[in-house]
Amino acid sequence: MPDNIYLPQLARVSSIKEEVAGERSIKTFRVEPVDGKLFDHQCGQCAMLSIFGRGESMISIASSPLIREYKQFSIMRVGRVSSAFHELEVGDVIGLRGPYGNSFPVDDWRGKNLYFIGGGCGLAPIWPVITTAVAQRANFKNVTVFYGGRTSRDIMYRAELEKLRESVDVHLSIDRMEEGWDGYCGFVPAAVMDKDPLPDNAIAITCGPPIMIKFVIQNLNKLGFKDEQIYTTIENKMKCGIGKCGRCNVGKDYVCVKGPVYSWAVLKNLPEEY
Amino acid sequence: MSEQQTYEPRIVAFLCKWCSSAGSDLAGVSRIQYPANATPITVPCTGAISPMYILSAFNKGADGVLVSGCHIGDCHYIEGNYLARRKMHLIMQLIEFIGVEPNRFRMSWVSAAEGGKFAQVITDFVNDLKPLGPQEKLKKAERA
Amino acid sequence: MEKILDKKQIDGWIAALTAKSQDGWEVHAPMLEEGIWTYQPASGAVRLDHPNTNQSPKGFAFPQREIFFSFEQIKGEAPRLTQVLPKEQRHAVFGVRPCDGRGVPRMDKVFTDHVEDPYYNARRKNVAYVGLACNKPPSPNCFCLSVGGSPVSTDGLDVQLTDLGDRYFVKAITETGKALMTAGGKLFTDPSAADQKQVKQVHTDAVAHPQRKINDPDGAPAKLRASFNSPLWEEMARACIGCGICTFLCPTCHCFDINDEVQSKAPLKGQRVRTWDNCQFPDFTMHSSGHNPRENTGARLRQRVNHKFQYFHENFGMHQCTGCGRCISGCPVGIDIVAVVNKVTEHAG
Amino acid sequence: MIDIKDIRDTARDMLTKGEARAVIGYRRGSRGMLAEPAFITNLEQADELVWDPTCFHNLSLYLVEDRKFLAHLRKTANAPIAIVAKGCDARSIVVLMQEHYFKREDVYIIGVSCEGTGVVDERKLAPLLNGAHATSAAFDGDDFVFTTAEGEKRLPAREVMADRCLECRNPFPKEHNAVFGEDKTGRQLAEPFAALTRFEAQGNSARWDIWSRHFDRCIRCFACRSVCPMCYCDECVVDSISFPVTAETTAEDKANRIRWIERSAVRSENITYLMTRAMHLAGRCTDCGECERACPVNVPIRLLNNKMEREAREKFGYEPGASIGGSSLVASFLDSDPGDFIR
Amino acid sequence: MSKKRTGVFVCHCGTNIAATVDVAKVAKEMAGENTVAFTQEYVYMCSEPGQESVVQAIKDNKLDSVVVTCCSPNLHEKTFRDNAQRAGINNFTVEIANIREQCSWVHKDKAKGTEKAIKISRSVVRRVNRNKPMDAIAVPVTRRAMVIGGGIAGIQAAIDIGNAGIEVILVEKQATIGGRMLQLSETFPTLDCAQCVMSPKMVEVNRHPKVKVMTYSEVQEVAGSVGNFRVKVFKRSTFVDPDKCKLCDECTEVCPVVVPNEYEHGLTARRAIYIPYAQAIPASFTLDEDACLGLNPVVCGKCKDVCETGAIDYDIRSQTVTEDVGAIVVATGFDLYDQANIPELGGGKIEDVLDGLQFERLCSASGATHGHVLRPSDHKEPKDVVFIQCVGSRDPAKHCAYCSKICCMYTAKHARLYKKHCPDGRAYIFYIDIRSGGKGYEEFVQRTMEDDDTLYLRGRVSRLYRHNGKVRVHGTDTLTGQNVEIDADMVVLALAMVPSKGTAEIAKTLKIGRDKDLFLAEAHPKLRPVESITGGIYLAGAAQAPKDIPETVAQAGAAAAKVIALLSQATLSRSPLIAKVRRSHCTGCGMCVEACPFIAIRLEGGKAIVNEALCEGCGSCSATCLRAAIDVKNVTQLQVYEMIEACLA
Repeated sequence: MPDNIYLPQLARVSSIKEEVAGERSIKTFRVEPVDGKLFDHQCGQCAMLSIFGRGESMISIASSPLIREYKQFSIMRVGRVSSAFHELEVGDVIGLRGPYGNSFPVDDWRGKNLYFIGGGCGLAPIWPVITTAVAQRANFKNVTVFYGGRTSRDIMYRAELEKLRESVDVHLSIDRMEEGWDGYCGFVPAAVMDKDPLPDNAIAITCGPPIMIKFVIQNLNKLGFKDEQIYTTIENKMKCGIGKCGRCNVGKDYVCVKGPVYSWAVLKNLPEEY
Repeated sequence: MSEQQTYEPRIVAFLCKWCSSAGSDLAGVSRIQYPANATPITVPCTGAISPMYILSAFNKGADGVLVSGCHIGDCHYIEGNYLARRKMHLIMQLIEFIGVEPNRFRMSWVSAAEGGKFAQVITDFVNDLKPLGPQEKLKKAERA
Repeated sequence: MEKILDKKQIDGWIAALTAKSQDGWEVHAPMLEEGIWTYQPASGAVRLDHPNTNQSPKGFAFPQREIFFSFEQIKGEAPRLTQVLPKEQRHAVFGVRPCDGRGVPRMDKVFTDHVEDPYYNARRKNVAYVGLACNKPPSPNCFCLSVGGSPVSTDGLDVQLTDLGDRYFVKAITETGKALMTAGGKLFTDPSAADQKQVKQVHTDAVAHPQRKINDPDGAPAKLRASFNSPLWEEMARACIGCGICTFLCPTCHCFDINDEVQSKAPLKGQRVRTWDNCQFPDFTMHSSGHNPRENTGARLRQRVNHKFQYFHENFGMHQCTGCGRCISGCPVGIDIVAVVNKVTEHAG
Repeated sequence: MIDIKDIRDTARDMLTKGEARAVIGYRRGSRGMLAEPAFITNLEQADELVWDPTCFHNLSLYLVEDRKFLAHLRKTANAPIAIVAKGCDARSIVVLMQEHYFKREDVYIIGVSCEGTGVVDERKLAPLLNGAHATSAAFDGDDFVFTTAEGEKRLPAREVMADRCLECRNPFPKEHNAVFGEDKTGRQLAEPFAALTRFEAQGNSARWDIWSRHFDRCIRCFACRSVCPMCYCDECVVDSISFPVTAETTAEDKANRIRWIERSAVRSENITYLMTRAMHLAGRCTDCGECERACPVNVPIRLLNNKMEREAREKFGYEPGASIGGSSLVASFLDSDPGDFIR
Repeated sequence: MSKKRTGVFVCHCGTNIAATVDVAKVAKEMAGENTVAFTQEYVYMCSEPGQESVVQAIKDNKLDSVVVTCCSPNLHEKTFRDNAQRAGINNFTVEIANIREQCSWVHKDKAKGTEKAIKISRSVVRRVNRNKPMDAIAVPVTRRAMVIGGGIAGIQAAIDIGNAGIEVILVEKQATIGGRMLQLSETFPTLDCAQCVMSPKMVEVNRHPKVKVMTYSEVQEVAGSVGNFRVKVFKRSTFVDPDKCKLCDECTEVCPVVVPNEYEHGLTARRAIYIPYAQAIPASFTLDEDACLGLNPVVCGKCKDVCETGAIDYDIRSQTVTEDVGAIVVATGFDLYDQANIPELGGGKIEDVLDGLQFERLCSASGATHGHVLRPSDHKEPKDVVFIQCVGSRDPAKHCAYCSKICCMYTAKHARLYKKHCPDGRAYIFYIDIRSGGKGYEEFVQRTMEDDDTLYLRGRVSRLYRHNGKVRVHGTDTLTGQNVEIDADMVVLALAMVPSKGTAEIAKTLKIGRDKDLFLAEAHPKLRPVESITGGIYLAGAAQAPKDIPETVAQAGAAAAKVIALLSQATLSRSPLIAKVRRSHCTGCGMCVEACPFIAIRLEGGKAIVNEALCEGCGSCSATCLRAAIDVKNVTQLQVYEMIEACLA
């Protein structure tokens, strides 16, 4: 960690891809260091991204820890800083500091079946785990990805998901039927139920809109998954990233330090302040 | 050269589109020379000038702020300048009240036909601002 | 080191500290301006007869506004960042009440736990706190005894002064404190046995003075944890107007915001700035989506109280509150942290 | 003299008959003599109501909070809410109704006349009690009576009354459903705007010297605006600590909030904040003085509001809170408005 | 969403801009703006190659917005917007930065001029960054027109518009149409009879199937905008049914009330019931309510009793009529400058000192003296008559600064008419210089000087006063340097023309501007001389500036052509730059509703709602709203904020 934790490192945007268009559009940014090297991170960790003159925003790192040359972030346009991100062009320089927070205990999951359940922009925080699992395919047993968007146009990482099919099971869903759609039609929690995953020796990792997570967990419990087998991430408003600015706490813990990754066994006992 | 001579006040001039901006155009067509200190911002009507604009201009370092519009009775939008007259009276009083030189704010009525008056208003304003020196009271400090 | 300083000599001591030869301390002492006591640079005429200052001295190490760095960028080029670290200047703060002294180690915890805050550290290492024991509670809302403190506590202080009428009993608490006293040289005299006896008596009397009381401070963390969903929070926060008085005046509230202040858009010029923030403001925790984990004043009052009496305790083994009573006296609508803690803990059984 | 029993009876009566779903009034707080806002919803609580010289608060603020709360729950009220209101408070309620914040029938105003006195100024009282702390305060004719550890202390109200009350022209709540206390409208304890007049007598640079120190001191805790019933905007334009998000709110809306000033509590920003507030209160402020009382660093905010109030009164013949159907100061004009400052 | 790509095009305007503004530097500075993707400078941006290069640059650089830094937007905003539209850019993302009229032409110092030009340009670039593309609002057009003023200008305009098949309402304040021209005797330079020209026109307009004439009527209130005005007209009661009135004149014979006749400029008197002229249209008597003893049969009622056809009815009420029209022509004419302002020339108090119009009435066959020039005081033929030109005109210090244009001509005409009536009389004319531009005008003046033996004296008259039953005229002949003293039998003042009394009122009602001399202001002195600054309202005649009859008729025709062109369109496009409410921030306080001059905002469900058809985009609502919950599109508070920032960067 550098001497001045508040001073960001400069990073250049090397590619921009529009994942989802529209009012709440999502773009994926790949950034590379302007000089020196970038920090290493683990699956599930976040970084504080700056656009100078606009401010900072905490974003989960969407690229695999195995990739050291660049980091990737998928950002939905929701407010002041994210809108500024959406105005960036390739070659622009941003600020970056981190990594922050805890990570998914991927190493503990060796030899297990992994179920990834994502919705909307919730694919990004679990994407590094998915890509790591694919890269280290032999370390895990069955790997299954459930992912859904409201419409087919809201599916992010479309090409990457298609490529993923080569090595793992991928089940895509959309909320309402569209012409030419050959995946599942309905909400993600139902899509999961539909495939009836077995809880034995399995870990379920879910991320997405809060309401989706709630029903996914309910359904997983119904399927026999224990709370310890379910992992998710939460987001709270953050400013410092290091447990000092005082706003992201859930109970006594600052999410930027002790989160964002929680097993449901832990999270369900915390006050619902997220 | 003394500082007094080199100091050039920075003025933000809010001009209504129909009268004062047109009057300023006429000053141009008539080639009436006046100091270059005022940067015009054309708005539809003086009635559209929020007091926030005045405060913001001072906050951002304007040495003077001018609001200029149609004469009473001539407003293209009938009543905009009446509303402005009231608001600007209040803001001017407030600025003066906290001890800012009242000469830093000015309001004028300049019609589309008054090119000469427009030039005169700017000239007078610049002359009145020069002895006051830079406006530091309401200005955001460069680095504090 | 224990000494006696004639009250008339305090200006002399300050002068000695301020003198260039003595590594140039800047001395601050409470002064009454416009009806409120504030710390102001002191050069003379210091009379430490203030009740307590309006604001706590936390700003010396954690100012309301801190520039982190400045940035500049010409279109098409990479931004240039220039770190702005606080000026190296030593500050001696006089007349710090014990409660505010106890705020210091709590702030230290926040800013040095997990990762160090370079700005806080840079300032903190240059601040010395010259405390003043409270012979009697300066405010009707004092309750330091309830939160593990005392009117004669030396926590966080470098020097402790005790008012003995015409003179101070001066005690060095830290090495910095000793250095401060040494700078005063011959102004100090050795205390007599009578002085020693008197100071002991003053301290005993001070502690015996009645104060407001939190009934079960030790049970508070557990009881507050149990009362998270209590309807009392909303009821007690009915009058809360969501202003920042309680936190801005508090000696231990440390929440902050970070913003970019832009002077020029093209070429870009500006600074990244930290400012105090306040957990009672509605947008403190509000997500961009509009979702707010602490949506109402009840949740926000609970956050303030729990932070002080539960979360901090769970993390650092001590209450974050030092009992200065500022939030009580300052609240325009009578929200009273003592009454709140008592009520919640009573209801929790 | 107001008998508190009358107020309590009214409150009880309203609640019993279901004519009010709550009564907002004052009760004794936990801090010495000070009263605090109370939200009475059951009969027993009605006995907690007090009326004394520490009933500072302009409770109409809580009518605003109530409406916001109902809006948040998407509920409509089933009965009016009753509120204890002094002269200035009642005028605030009128302004709020003038601005359609709620309807007349939504509120039951229990008016209380300040008669010949008003509320106490703690800052004036403290030196007169010689370090003692009062545990209660009471009206008694033209005097206030305080209880301290050293016994009872009687002081002429004029010596310890808040300036706003001394200068008050209308201590009687004209708009009311029930009212207690004598109508002493027109009582002249001090010249209206006396403090303002004194302040204005100083020259430009003297005024700046004073104001610049005040502006430097402001810590932007926003107590002034939080305590103000007129500052009911969901988002303050000048420096907001809230942002209303609805389904229609776009990312662009959120991204494009204007930063008129920075968050930093530095002089220039504090000035812009306080001046904007004064502008926005012009014609709306009824001089309840709560902003000044709440200010933890003693910025004389009332002077700014008074200045606007006097300009409105003298130049535009405008009295805030005079009538529910009245026009608003800055959205109206007269042909006779002064224009001699315009070149 | 991605960043705006703005192109900045800096025009040299030959040397008009480039001489005092470093255009290259302006372009370079603008290139440093975040949203600027392209900059270019060119000698004449508005020229064909200039415009073509803009189109090309837009296409080549995928620009989505354009700033042209050049002359006033009043000149070329439309040009550049249309041009950019050719390249596929929305009109409303093109803005002009005015660095000519407001900068290069008024500053000599190049460094300072450049600095200001940069600030102006930068502020517009920042504004454009927030401009939203939008489409003009299409509004249907009311295919009817109104002409205000029934003089020659109004009559001509009404006939021309009516001839195009468009319904016209001609509103006249007086009891008859005809205006000033009907009061003239003969007209220069042909000396043909004014009434002989005028009467057929009056009849034509009155009988025109498409024209509705409303006399004795005044415009009270105008709402709406171009294409759709709603006009309230107050029609005063004449208490006489024109259809029944047989013009028998018996009513006037019995009427006991005598008042000065304003149609004869007080040279004669009339009764309370009267007809202005024999040729009046409508051909009907009018009962002057103010003069009448009370419209009460108990008090008087003589006229009613005597009227055989029962045309007189005291119960006919004045009424307000609402008319929907798409366009309005204002032709409210002129008055003469008030003599009371000129005490040194008698101040209107000397009986034998007349103004030009009074003299016209004296000469007119239908006038008080049936065409005999007799002086008012003793009804004798005046032998020495002094005509004074430029009375009140060309005197910026004391009176009107402008030249009234027609006085030289009509004074010459007056002299000739006088000589025709009194061949042995002497006519003197005081003048400053003679302005006789116009077909046949100079020859007319020459003939007056030479053939009619009129004495032209170059100089001003300093004083007039009564002296031994005559009027003593003190003047100077500047050619000889001699003081001149004439004891005149009659003096005729060529008083300055001023806008008619109702003009100020009508300008206010119609929201159209007036110039420094209080005449109605045209939208552009050269390019839009018959349009007012408000769309759909056109100007004709002497209300716009002093002018003679042929010029008036020409302008009336031009205004009519404009109206016809406007009303030939099926729909009009309205500016979409109107107010928009941010509902999340609106608390429904209603201040905007109160501030709106156009009654375009209402409260509904606790929120303000803008009526797009009525909003004119003035922004009064936005400046009044305390919570920035209402903004004018493309002139939002955010945009102004950023412009302020740009000006002070």
